[in-house]
Amino acid sequence: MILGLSFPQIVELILKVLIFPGLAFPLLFAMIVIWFERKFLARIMLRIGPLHVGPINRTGLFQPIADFLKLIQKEIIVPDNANKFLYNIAPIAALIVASLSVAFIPYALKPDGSYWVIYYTPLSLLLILAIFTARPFIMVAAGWASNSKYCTIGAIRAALQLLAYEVPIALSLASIAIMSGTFDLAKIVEAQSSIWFMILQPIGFIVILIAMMAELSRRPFDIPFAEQEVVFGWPTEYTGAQFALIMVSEYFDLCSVTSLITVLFLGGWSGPAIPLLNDISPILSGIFWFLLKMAILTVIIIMGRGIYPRLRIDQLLDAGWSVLIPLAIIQIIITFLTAQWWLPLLGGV
Amino acid sequence: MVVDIIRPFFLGFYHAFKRTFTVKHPFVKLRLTERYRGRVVLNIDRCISCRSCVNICPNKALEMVKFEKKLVPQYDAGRCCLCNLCVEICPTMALSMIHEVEFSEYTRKGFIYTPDRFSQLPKPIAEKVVTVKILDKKRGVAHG
Amino acid sequence: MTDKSIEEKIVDSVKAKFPEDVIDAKVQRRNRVSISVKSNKIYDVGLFLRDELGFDHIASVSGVDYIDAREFEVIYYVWSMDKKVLVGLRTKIPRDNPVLKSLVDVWEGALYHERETWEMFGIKFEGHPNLSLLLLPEDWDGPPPLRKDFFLPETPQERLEEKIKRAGG
Amino acid sequence: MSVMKLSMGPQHPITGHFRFILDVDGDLVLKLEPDIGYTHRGIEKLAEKRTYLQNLPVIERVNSYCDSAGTMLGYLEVIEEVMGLEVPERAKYLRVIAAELNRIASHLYAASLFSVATGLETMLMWTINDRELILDLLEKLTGQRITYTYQTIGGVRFDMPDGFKEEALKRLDYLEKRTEDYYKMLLWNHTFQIRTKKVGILKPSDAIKLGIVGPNLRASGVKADVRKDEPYEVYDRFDFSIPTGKNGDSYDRLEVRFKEVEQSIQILRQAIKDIPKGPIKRWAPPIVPKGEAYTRVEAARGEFGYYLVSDGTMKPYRLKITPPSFRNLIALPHLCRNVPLGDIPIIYISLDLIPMDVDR
Repeated sequence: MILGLSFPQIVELILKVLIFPGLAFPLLFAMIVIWFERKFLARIMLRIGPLHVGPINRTGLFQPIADFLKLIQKEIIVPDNANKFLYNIAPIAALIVASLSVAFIPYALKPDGSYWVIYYTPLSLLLILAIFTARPFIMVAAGWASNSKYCTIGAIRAALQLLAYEVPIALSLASIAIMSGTFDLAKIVEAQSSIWFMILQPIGFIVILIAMMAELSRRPFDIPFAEQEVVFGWPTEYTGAQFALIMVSEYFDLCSVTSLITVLFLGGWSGPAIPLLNDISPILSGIFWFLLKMAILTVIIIMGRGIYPRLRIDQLLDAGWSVLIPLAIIQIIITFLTAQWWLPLLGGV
Repeated sequence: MVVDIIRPFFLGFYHAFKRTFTVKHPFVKLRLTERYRGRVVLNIDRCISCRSCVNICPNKALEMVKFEKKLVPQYDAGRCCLCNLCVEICPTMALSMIHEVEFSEYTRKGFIYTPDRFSQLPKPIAEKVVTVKILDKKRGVAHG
Repeated sequence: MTDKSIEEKIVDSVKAKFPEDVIDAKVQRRNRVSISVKSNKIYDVGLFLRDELGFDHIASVSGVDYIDAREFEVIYYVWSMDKKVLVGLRTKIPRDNPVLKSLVDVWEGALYHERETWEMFGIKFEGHPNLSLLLLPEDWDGPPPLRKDFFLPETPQERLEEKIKRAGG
Repeated sequence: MSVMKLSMGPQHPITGHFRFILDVDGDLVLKLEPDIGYTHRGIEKLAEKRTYLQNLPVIERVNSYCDSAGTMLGYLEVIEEVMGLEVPERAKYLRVIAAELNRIASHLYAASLFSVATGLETMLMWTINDRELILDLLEKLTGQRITYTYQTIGGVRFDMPDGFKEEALKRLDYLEKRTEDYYKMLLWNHTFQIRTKKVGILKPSDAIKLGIVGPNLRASGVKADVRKDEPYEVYDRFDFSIPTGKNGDSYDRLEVRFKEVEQSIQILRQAIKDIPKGPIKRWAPPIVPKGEAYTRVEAARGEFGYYLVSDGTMKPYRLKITPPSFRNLIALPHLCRNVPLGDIPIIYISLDLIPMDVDR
């Protein structure tokens, strides 16, 4: 007994923190998604993509690792007159903030009725919202600390973008909270055991998908990074390992965002039991469904980069305030008005 | 409007499963067309040391040097613009264009082809060769 | 009177308007008219061409260095959108004192053309808003490069000789 | 906040070999001052040191990676006008074929750059891939992919190879079919439309006043094309139209280019069908008689003007080249007044300025 935990509990905790959904999972997710993104976009563009690195011939599976190894070998350059403390702390802070939200997302249901989650709290939805909001401040700090004009413009754009997506996200989450009557992500999943919120709240789903793409700065909303306008936005001056950390944190964020949408709208781990996996443990079956839903969402989010041109910042703000927010409010109103029909459909609450 | 937003999504997805037509260059080589101008090669026996090629060269890529008791041109591939003027003006057809395209050197001096090197033909390509016709089939251009 | 072509009409009207200042005006071929004027009157002729005859589309401003005659020739090529005629408005200025009134007020498009002519020939355009180096590097200190007395070294030997000559002279 | 000076380029993802000095206030660009000359090679001076024949490969490098056949055509026109040389019929057709193929390649390249400026890399690869088809064709005809040195004084240097006609027609068919995908992916893409429509509007009166040429002028609604106004080579024998835009915005400038590709395909089909048999070259003396001429040709980016003064020797006394991009450059500071920073790349690329072409 250590800290009031029994031995199997400690093993489980270590498993959660280090393997899934802790440290190893976002890293593996980032690696696979970076590879997939490069390969898939290359195929859309009728190119081949990475080819040579990796175990299977002509797939380039280990290209992200090779890139990472190359990047950490490079010299770290700090620009003159930069605010050294903020400049150096920003990539680490970005990584920490990006990986933090994974800790509160339940990934599967254990046979004993508790959840596969690193830290269980009934207010997890609010916590994750708070974590997402913290991210642009790191961008602004990093952009300002770089002492470069392009970085400053990129940072200001990131801050402006926050105004566009933050309110629609909050409103859509409110709609979910109203429907399920709780801020607990695990309870929200259980409420969807018979029907997904994606079907009950299609408008809210579209709103949150678009707003989350803006939150992730994926094209068509990659305005803070707009290469053709501001070179690379706020991380322009970063080199080597710091740049690698920033890039990895982007994909950690993608991981937590797709997890969150899966939990909120796609019924989390719910799905028919897979025979082979279920025999080992029902947790694995839940994780399988969870990952499958995440993968589909990831493909949709990645596709944006291959098919849409980038929007301008004022167009995004316009879209955020005059399209997404009204839609989110309409969704809330519909949720209230149709309460009598959907309430019997929900389970668990 | 909604159609215009969604249509590229399906179009892009459709293209993801089309065949690419990249030539994986170092492993597979593209067969160049008959007329392709790679670099100039000299036939020393035919050269009559008339200097026509040196005079016509717009970039001063050719220069007369002594080689085996005879004045013959020396070639600087770094200056050559592959315009074919020297080949056309040569009265004895001592100069001709070959399909060699891969020439890279570590120094600028390495580009200077002394007459013996200038007159050597490159080794024939032994690797896999792809022709434009095969590529066209991949692209969906060919109709038979 | 026989039917006159549109080019001949242009020549006649310019000659009638500026009988003393037009040195030579002729039809070169179809769609081409050449008008040679005195350098002090080029602004007025340009204004007349634009306003009265409808030559509105500036095509090119070119300088030629006639070193034997010790003079520069400046030629404004202007196209007329409705007449489909290109007129070459040319004037000669002395090589020692190359000053000309700028025609940017007449044809706004001549802005960069005149700047280029200034840096390449050293012809000063009076009234031009911004006569600074356009194509040449910022630290250019040599003579205007398109003048005939500017020697362009191409091979390394020529470059070395030029360097020695400049250092010595 | 005070006005910030921002130096964009020459090391910047979109500007190429240009530098723009921007006055930025927040996200608004108040003024743009182009700084050019990074690729200045002094071709006008080089031409004075070389004979007319040696100038061929030099002149085509004014605008080499996009439109060298169209560039070269003007140079040959001006020499042949001073000489009074009549080119054989077949050579005229071959020149037109090379120039029109090059126009298609150049417009596809422009479209690819345009889509990059808006952030859509997919169209970059698609159009570059299909440009490759045209380059293959040109390689078969001329022996090179980018700088052809194909046309020469008095004709062309090589005849049409065997099987060229069939291959060309096949590829043109494919390209015409493929254009539909471009429209679906790029031009009809709603995101692209809201990004480029009403951006950088160039009024017809301003366009004429500033001396804008080529597709940029036609996108503003002015019907002006040297191929129609004073037909050179054999352009008067072909049936084609001049596409014009309505609003003169960035979207129209791209659409006009796509429509011009379609017209070029029409011209090519007619040229390949009608091409007569006969010699491809007439002997031309190396010395050009005393005289001068100014010729204009319609290259892909617009009107190329060549002014030649010959003093009766083997070398030109003065060769003035007025490339279209140099004339279109003035539109950039004109359009980039009080526009958002995000629109700068779109306006710049929509004008299709090529740094090599501007600097010569």
